[in-house]
Amino acid sequence: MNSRKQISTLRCIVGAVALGMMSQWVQAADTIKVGILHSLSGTMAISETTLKDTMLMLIDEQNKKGGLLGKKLEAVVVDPASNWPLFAEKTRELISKDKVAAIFGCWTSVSRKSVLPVVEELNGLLFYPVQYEGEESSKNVFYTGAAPNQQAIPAVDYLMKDVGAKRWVLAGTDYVYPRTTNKILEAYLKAKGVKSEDIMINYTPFGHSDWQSIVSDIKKFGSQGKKTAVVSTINGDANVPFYKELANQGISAADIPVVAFSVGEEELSGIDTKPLVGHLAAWNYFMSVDAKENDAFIKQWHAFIKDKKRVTNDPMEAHYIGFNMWVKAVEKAKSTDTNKVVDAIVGVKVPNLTGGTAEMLPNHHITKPVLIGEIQDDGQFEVVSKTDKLVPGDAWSDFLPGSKDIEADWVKLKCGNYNTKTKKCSGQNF
Amino acid sequence: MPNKGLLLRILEHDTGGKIFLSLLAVAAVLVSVLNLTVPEASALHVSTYTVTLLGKYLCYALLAVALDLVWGYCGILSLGHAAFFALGGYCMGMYLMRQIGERGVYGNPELPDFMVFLNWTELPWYWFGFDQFWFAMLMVVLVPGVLALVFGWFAFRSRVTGVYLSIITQALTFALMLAFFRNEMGFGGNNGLTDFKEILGFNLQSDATRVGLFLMSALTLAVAYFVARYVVNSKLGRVVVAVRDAEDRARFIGYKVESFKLWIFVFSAMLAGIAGALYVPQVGIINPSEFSPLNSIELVVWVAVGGRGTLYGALLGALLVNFAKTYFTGALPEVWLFALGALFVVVTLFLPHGLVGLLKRRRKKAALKEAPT
Amino acid sequence: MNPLKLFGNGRRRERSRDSAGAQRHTVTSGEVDVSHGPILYLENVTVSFDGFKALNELTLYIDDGELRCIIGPNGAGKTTMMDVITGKTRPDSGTAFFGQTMDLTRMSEYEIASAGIGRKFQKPTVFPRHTVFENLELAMRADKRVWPSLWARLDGEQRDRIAEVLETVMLSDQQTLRAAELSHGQKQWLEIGMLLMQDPRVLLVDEPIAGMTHQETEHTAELLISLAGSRSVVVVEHDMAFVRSIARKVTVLHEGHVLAEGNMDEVQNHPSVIEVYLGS
Amino acid sequence: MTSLLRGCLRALTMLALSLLCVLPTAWAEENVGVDLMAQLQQFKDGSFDDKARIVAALESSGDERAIAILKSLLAGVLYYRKDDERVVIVKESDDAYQLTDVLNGESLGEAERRDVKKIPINNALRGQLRGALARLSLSHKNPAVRLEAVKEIIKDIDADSVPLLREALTKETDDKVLEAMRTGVAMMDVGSDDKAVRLTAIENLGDTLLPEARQHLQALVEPGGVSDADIRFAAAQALAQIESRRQVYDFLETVFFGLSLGSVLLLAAIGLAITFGVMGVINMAHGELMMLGAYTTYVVQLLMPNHIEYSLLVAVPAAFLVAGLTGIAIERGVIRFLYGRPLETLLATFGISLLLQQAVRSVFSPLNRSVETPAWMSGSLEINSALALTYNRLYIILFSLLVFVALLLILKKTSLGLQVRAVAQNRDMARAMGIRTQWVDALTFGLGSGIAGVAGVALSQLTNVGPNLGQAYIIDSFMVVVFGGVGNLWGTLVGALSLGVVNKFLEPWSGAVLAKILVLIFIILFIQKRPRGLFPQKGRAAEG
Repeated sequence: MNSRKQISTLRCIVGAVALGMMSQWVQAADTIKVGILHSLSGTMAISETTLKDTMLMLIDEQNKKGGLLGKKLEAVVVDPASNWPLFAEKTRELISKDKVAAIFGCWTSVSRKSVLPVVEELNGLLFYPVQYEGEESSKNVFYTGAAPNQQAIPAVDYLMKDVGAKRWVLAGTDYVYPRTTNKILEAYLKAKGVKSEDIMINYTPFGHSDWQSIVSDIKKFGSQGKKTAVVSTINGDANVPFYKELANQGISAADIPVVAFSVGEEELSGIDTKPLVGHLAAWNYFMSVDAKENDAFIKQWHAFIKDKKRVTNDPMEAHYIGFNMWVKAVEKAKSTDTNKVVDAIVGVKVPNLTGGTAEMLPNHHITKPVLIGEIQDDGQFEVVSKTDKLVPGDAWSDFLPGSKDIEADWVKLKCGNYNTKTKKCSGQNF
Repeated sequence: MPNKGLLLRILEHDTGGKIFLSLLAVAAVLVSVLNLTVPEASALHVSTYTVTLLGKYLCYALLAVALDLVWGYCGILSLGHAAFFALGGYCMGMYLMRQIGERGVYGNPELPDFMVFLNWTELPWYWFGFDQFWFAMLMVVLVPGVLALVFGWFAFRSRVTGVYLSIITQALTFALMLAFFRNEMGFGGNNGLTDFKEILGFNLQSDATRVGLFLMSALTLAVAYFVARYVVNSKLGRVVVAVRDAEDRARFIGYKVESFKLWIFVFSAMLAGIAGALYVPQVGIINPSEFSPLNSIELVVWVAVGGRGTLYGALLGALLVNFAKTYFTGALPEVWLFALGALFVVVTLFLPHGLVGLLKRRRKKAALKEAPT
Repeated sequence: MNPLKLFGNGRRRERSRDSAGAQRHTVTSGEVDVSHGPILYLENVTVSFDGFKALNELTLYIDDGELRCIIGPNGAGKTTMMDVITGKTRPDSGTAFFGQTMDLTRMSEYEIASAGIGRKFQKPTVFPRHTVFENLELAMRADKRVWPSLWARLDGEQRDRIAEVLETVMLSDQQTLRAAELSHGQKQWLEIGMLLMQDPRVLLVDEPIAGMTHQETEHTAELLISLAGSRSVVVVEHDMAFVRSIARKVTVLHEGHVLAEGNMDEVQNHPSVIEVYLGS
Repeated sequence: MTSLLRGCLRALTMLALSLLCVLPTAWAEENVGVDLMAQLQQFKDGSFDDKARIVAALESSGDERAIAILKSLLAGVLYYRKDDERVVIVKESDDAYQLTDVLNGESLGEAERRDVKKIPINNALRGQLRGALARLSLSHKNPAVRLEAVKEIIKDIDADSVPLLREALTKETDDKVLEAMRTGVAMMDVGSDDKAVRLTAIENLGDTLLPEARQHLQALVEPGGVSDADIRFAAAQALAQIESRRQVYDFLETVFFGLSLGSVLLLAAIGLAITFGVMGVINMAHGELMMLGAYTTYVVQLLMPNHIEYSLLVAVPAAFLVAGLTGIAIERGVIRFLYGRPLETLLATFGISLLLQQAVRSVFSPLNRSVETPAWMSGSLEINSALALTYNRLYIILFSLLVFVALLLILKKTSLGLQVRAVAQNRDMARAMGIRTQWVDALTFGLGSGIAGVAGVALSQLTNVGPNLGQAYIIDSFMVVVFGGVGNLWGTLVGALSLGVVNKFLEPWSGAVLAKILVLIFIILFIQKRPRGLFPQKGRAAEG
């Protein structure tokens, strides 16, 4: 961090041409650099700042344990400022200038998409900690968040079996993650014999704040006798007004339960949760989970952030897992060289925070348990269902016509999207 | 291509321009040489990162020049110029998308990936032709140009001026942003267009291509500067300034003010489009947030900081502010918005003519001694 | 301060009504038909700003080549009359013709201007950031469409013309000064100079001598008189001495219509005029 | 002030509802205590089905403590201590938990968060609990409570709860409750074998708008419903009757939605109508002033955590002051140097908006802040079961109109208003007449900003309280002012409301996004046609 400041100051003075020298000077320092690529300003700062702190904490811990390969880890924090081109730019900077061994970062799909070509071009490592729409598998990216089959599908199963939902509202913000997830769910529901008139799909813009009509539509849709459930892929800011409207129009969780994929402890900390009690969320981690790793992690977090009230959430766990996997892989490969790490990391097992273990799969996704939690009035979740075994992340959904023939396997096939029909491996940037 | 004599004549009385263009030329050559020939190990090597970064700055500089034409010279404060920039960018993006061909993740030769997983079966009509470079380039200037033409024709004809105009230009770009966010639009929604492979057969990931793009930006900027300078020096330019200073007077001596405004507005929009087209292949993504009103206003501040109504002031401003931004977002992220905000206030309060304002005053004095054109 | 001033969006009600008409109407200058004598016809022109009648059934003819002075107390409608002639304001009723053929109420400002009606404002308005030379150049009669002005270059003849006018308005030494740096009087001159550059058939001159020294005033008087004959000159002025010094025919406006018309003496002895001007 | 009244009323019903649990409904028997203890022990580790059984048992046990237990279970304050597995009721005090024994109510002192484990319940269980409590409160003395109870029962009505209803029907006096009860009974009766009973039942169902009623009728007409033609016919008619009435209410609902959206726009824009319309100052920081108002609400709630009910009443003046003073500071500090240069003002104030945003981020963190909704503002006013107006929207509509009228009065009646208008029309003349124009400018701007702050209070009840709150509204509010006509408050009112309604009527067929875009485009075109908005300022002064 500090040396980086000097760099920047110097750069500011010396100007572009001198930058070459700087990078030389940086390499001299005998540390392993870890890039942290999370927006600290702009709209995404809300979610991403926490992840930056998490990473700093993890790196801190690792150094206390004596660092890695006998070297200290050094965090390099940059601010892509919620600006997608800037994500790509900063990635280039991190890899080519600061020579980081790995990057932990990104939240939104678009930021990942923007970073992807750069990471592949410069052969870097990116650990992506957020649940996402799948349909991707890159040699250089490790997806430690949930793929649709590790969140959406189990949640729907739960609603079908335990809640007995017969009609479905798929409500989402209009961008890639909800679109894809809803497509998968629609296909899945129809496969389960749900008629299309029993499925209502609705998309709203980012930060949509006036939910009156939509909620009343949902209400009408739900008052047709059959048990109705809402599957919400509504993004961040739009959730608060959505839930407020639900509550005000008298839709309680008992009548029409809402299961959300983007609402976690952190989001709830910004909401008055009393009216939300009983609504659901599907994650791979909840702060309320009873596990000694979790208790330890929470204690550690509170100590680090110096605020007992701060919550932990799923992406934080993802970083926790991702970071430990990377450390293990580096130790295994005895090097931070990208190719060695990529080969070493597949198959690595580390404990997750819910008392199980996570394994890195050949498709660069990991195994996760799926938990369904009900919102409690204290802003926490009460786990009401947990998959009995770990679910392996599936990069390419079997429910989408486009991708059901595509496979990702970086061990045997050495390919992220291998078409089993045409026997071709397309879309690789190297 | 104007001949050398003409170039010099254009730059007559434009010291700032001369300085800038020479600097630009030197930098362009130096940077590309240092990047391509000097080995990476060497201290003098300029990393591709820097090249791309500078390339981006140049695009911004071009955009700033475009805005300076309408704001600095014609007094039309457009808060929607990022829209023209983004449209140009999208045209280029669409070309690059089509170049991916079957190297997309789904290996579909026709459709871009995002269309495949939205289960689109065929290419929407407005995507046709974009696999041809010339067509795409034509659109890069036409699309923004036509939008500007239609919008401006309405606005200037009904004499919407001043703040009203600013506000509806802002509404325009805002509406466009919302529209492009919609996945039904067929422009990739929030994810926009990305994962480009090659342009005119050159691999976008090779250093050579990046340097090439950088040089292209530099060249375009230079040419655009000359053209813009020619325009403002021409009688048309003087009329435009006259319109800015005393619109009624201009009318009463027989100028159809609307047409002049419209001309300069469209011209500027086209420049902005070109800037966008150069920007996209270098940053590797175009998405709706480029339309966001914030961008347009930030752009305005570049020009304000540099000093409007001088062209090279806009250049200066764009480069300085963006350099500062890169620095701050790297070094002390929290400070950036404070800095930017303060910049707005300080400049408007204390530097109404921007950084070159002080310089300019001296130039004015000099101008008195020069013979009129 | 009135916001609408700031936004410079005044007078738009009239615009939106006429602009369509303006499109249909193309006029090339120099074809003014003055076969019947008068060059300007204002007939029963009424302009009212919600209720208040600035012009009330005003009827006024200006002959080709005459020098006409128009006087009247404030609010008599002098400026509004000029606005109507130059197309700045559209009359609610009545007709305004330039020669026999050109309907001023259906032409836009720039068309009227290029048709040959020049106007000097009450408050001198020039292009402050242009040099005196450029101001004249811009005003010069020439092809004033967009594209031509992009390629336009000054030829020797035009330069001579400008130099000539610079002489006439005594600004030769200031030609490279920015107009903003001129004195009030000089601005007046510059504006008159710009009028000359347009070389119009009709000059509307609104209070030309405000802020002028005695000599300048005399010079102006000579200039205006010399212009008359080849052109029609309409002068609005408060300064009676000046009016007397140049006036052939004087029209007195009051409350938006013509109160009296005739030579200076007739007008001054006109009972209603005396009544209106009583005390002033 | 109606809001306050209704607030108290609702507060009362809350109170009544909570009294419910202490009403003894049956006599305790000796063995129950033991029995309860045994069952309670199963609570902690039993599956949800076990719990369901236990709840049923508790309900039938008739032990008065049972109700208390059910309540606390529903409220989610029923825990057990990890060490001795004792079932306790937990009261949360800021850091630690206060434990009390569930049976004898003796205090067991404090405990750490992780010493106790909550007894989890799920929605199914919640449903059952509500049902149970409802059945126990059919005879409650407050009709509102009874109505809630009946509705709860009707939700999933079954044979054994009908007798309860019938019995209650005989004693019932309140019409609304009666209707609900009849509907409930009727729902069962449509299934009876006696045709006459069925027909009357169908008739009854036809008169109500309860969705449940509609479903039962639907069930009859659906293929494979009933064979009997008359009944089918009657049911079909009843359905048609319901539908036609529903359509009317749907229309009304949309109008209401539109108005409420409009009222939000109005609140956001009306402050601007002053600074922009009257003073001609383009205040890009307007949105951030609203944001300040919202944060003020948050702070106020922090300061008076135990009086959330009244927090808004305090927040309104507080927000007005905070935002107003900030506004005055901005005016004195920056804007006054820029009068006559609107474009510069625009830039400067935009800078200020960035500063304010970042300042808030640094002070309150970039995370959204949770502003609680007072009880009297949550829930909705049921006109009937087809049309319910949510209270928060209702109040905000009223509130926005209130603000509008207040502003109107200030401008028309007070001396300040007089001076403001004087300055707006002719600043020099005004100064000549001895008006301290500088002072007036400051106050006017302060007034506009203050109103922005007040709008922020309202917004805090609808949407996120976060640093980006302002940006979401700034463009809309400018649109409204320009559309309505600058310098004309009435224009702003009409503009805001009409835009809101139009938007809401577009939404169903165009979708939310397109609706917004269409409205924007419409305004852009409109300004081209009528550059000075709906109600342009007339007069020679305006001719500028």
